Amino acid sequence: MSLDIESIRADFPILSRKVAGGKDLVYLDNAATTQKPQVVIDAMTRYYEQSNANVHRAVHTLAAEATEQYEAARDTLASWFGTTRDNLIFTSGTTEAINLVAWGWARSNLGAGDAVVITEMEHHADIVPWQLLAEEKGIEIRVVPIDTDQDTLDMEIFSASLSGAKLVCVVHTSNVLGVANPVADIISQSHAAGAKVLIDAAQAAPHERIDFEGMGADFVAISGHKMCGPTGIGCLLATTGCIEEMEPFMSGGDMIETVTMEKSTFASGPQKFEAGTPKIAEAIGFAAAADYLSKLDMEAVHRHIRGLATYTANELKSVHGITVYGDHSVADGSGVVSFLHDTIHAEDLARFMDAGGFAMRTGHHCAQPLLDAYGVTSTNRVSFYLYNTQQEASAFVEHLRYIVDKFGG
Amino acid sequence: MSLDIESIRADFPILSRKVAGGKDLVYLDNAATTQKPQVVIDAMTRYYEQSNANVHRAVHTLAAEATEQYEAARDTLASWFGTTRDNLIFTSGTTEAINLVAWGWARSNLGAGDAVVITEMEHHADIVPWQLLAEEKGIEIRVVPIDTDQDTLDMEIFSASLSGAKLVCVVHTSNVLGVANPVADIISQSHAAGAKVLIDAAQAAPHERIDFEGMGADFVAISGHKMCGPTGIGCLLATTGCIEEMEPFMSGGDMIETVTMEKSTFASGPQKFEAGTPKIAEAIGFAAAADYLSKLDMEAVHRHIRGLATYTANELKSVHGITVYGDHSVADGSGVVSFLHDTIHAEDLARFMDAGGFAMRTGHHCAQPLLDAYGVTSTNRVSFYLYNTQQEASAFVEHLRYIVDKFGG
Amino acid sequence: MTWPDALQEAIDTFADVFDPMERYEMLFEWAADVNELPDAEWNDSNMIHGCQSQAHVMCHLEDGLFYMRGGADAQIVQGLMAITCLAVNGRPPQEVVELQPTFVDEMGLKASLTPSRSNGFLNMFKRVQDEARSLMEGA
Amino acid sequence: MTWPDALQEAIDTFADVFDPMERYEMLFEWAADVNELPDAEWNDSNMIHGCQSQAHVMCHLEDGLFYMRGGADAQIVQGLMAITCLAVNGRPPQEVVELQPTFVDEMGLKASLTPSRSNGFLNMFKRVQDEARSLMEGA
Ligand SMILES: Cc1ncc(COP(=O)(O)O)c(C=O)c1O
Ligand SMILES: Cc1ncc(COP(=O)(O)O)c(C=O)c1O
Repeated sequence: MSLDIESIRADFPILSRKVAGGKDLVYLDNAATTQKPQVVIDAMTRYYEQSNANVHRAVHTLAAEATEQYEAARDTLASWFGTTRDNLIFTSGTTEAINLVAWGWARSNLGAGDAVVITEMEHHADIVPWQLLAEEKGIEIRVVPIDTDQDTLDMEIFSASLSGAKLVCVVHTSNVLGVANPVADIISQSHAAGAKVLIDAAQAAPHERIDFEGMGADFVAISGHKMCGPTGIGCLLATTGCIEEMEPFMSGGDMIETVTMEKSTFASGPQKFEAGTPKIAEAIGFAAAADYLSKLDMEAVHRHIRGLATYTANELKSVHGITVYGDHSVADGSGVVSFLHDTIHAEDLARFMDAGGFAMRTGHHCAQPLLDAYGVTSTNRVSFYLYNTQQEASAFVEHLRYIVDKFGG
Repeated sequence: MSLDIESIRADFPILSRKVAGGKDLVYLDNAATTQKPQVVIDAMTRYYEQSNANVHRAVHTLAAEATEQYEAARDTLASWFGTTRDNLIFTSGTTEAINLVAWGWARSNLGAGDAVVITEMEHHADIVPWQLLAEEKGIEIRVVPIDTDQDTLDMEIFSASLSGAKLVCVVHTSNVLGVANPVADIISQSHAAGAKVLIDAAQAAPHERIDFEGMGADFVAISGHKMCGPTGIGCLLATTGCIEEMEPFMSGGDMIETVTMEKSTFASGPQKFEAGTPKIAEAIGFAAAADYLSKLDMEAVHRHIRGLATYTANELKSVHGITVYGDHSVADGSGVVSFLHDTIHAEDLARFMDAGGFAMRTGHHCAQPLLDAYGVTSTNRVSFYLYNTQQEASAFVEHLRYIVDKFGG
Repeated sequence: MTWPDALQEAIDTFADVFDPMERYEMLFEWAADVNELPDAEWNDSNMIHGCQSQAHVMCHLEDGLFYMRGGADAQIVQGLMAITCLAVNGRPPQEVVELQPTFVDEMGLKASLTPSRSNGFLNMFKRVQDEARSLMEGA
Repeated sequence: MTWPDALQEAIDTFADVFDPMERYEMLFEWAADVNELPDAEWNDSNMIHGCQSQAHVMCHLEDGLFYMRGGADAQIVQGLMAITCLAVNGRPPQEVVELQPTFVDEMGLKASLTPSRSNGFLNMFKRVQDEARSLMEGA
């Protein structure tokens, strides 16, 4: 099945926008957040216009409809991610999902001297929570470096760092380099060493189906907004065993069983970690995004995105003064291309590209240690998604050549 | 200025819905969550259709628009709540706001033996976080009881409990009784005793303008969804001094200054507590809700709601077998009326009312200790908002009389 | 799904009634016919958790067939228990385990009014099936 | 707001240009005319924090009037500094403190492209005003 990109584009209202004095918007900042198809926007509007009510606790029609839709969203997403509703905890995104593992699981299951393995390739969301926990609990953090020649994790050091580790936290797919890590190998080695594994799938989930049970990780963190869903929602997938080992993180309504002034007891399962009025419309929108993606051939989507990234990386390499980071010849990975020009400042380049209608990102991409490893403080980054076209990629390269010719002297 | 309720109703699309086989929806579960006016729904749709991008970090047109709208939302809300942008931290709601005070402020500023004063009138969201903190840090919790004859806090015990207290956490307006507590008095007594004050304004903010600086509390917690805003958003208002005393809670992107593998430094101000991709559309929708309310005469709104509640409470008192909780003759307070029939089970009553098109709540309202104080395990609760009419209140009373006549024998 | 005759009859009768209030009244009439579990027999071990109302159920086998009695303080829950009795009593426990709870929806009784974990009816139905399963295994 | 003549002239010229690329090119031409702070004088104390680019500014009073020089590694930031020089140099520090940064928007230069805390231009402008304020108080 091949993709009909034009019909996909028609599903995304924002793509017909003009910017920079009438130019077509070419949105190439998808690793930061993706655009939303009409069906996702409509699902939330419909909820607010027809069924809005607080969930779980009331005996009236709207509350019943809202609860059914909210819990159906959990079912839809759980099945899209290869698991069941009892293993999906709604969070506000990947960041909160990782914090939930740190505060809810690691904090009560790890102690002084226990080691947590992370990598130099992690997003700040998968670094800072561990640093804060390490400070508080005397946990040891071991960092697996990047082999900057291969643009991959140094798997020898990874293996060596596992001895006595209790938790391994690895980004599935880098948001800067686009490389996908050998997740299956990482999980099986970690498990063999007796460590649990947390996979940051923020960049992977938009591109390929996450099969939680097949993958075998203990925790997987995902953001809705990076996969056609709304802002403010994401989830943590966790095994039943791990959920049972977790202590409450946020507390309040909806996560309790009974409350007295002396002592409270807690709900079991995902509910225990979903305090307060839930992100109801957001969960419904997130599920609509999964439904939308489920109608596409995700392997074709992945091939399409990779094709654009590989093309762009190769073209950029031939532009005078441009350095491309990461290896775009490998088959997996995402649609991210990071690069720098040796004389045009990244911020200038981004503004020049914006003036041509091209939205790309500039900065440290919340991955300062990774950039440090490459000896830079920021990169320009384009990232593709399912609605981007070959024509857009070509136009991007062309405008960039023009800029470099003009200002790169 | 009097309110034009019919024109207000026309702003809320859901109010024209039919339920229970064609009956008009009479939505009286507003203390749980309010309905959304079209302008709020549209603000979010417009954001997704025209300006969606991740905020704060990119140099392109959409990112600039998204950031401007998101930060303008902060300005709008800060000014609506009588403070400035540097004192407003976005959270997912009241629950997260209170947890942020517990984990971000109390956890690093209170120690073993320090006392936190709470009340029997609190919502679980303002009880459970303190219990968990107390367990961890050896903090003492002092509980101010309700005087169930007066339906008010026992202010003598309140005053007596202040000695040596470091933090006082009080619900502004009860979600079960509708009573408003003497917040000004509570704050001045607490400050005199050297304690900081957290006010749970989940039920107050929808009804009256919260003037943070005028009120003088140290922390105020608010939910968007209870005041015409979307789900998944709320805020914590906090003084600059308190914000400076707070340690990071959730961590990751957007709240850091620099990250290295050895150590990270943090942003200052609200940003430090807003880790990860923000709830962008939600913030914009929440601000649209404040804009909507700002066009109404909030004092007239409050009078209108109080009028409906007082009428309903009085009528219900005259229905055979009904007990009404709380004192509805006082001028402040919200639009909540809790009651029980002595033979018709609360759940049956709610279903019978639902069959007539009336959405009311049944249960413990996440305030089990309060219900314990009254010796009940659940109540029926109706709660009014600005779009409810006298006609709806009358129809409610009439249908209830019919039910009681039929099944209350 | 095809239902036992007595249940199908109930479904048909209820489905004819358009007004939800009337359906509730009809439910109470049906409920009156079915053997209730009196308060006196309510205890912690036969209590159903996770309901807004107090609800209790006792089950047993007779000649290898399944029978339940139920009691609740909420009348509608009591009525739904009566309907459940129609659905399960006198059937082999294996069939009880395989039954779908959707008959209540077909009757227009909106069991889903208290959805998810506080859904009294679904919690009750699950408990009945659990009992059928363990009676079957015990047999 | 009324602007100093030199600035108003710049605003008018820029506002006439529709294409953003052309505006940037024009910005670089103007920037060439204005005295830059050379790399050699960049240090921690004159660095502006919170920019994506490296940016430095030095300010002083001459006969009671305010003067700044600025340097940045990003050309556009350098250009915006040059425009800011047009806006502030040779004016009483009090006027500098009261100036609104909106002239950049009027020029269609979208200073807001890097909004909030990472907005290099706004951080720079704020720094210039802070310097003007302290020079004024020191005077
Ligand atoms: C008084 C009070 N506090 C706190 C909350 C919790 O608010 P949320 O669920 O929006 O976090 C509520 C609402 O349920 C409430 O009424
Ligand atoms: C690899 C990776 N991890 C974590 C995150 C954080 O996701 P969010 O900001 O949605 O919480 C991101 C996105 O910025 C990411 O790319």
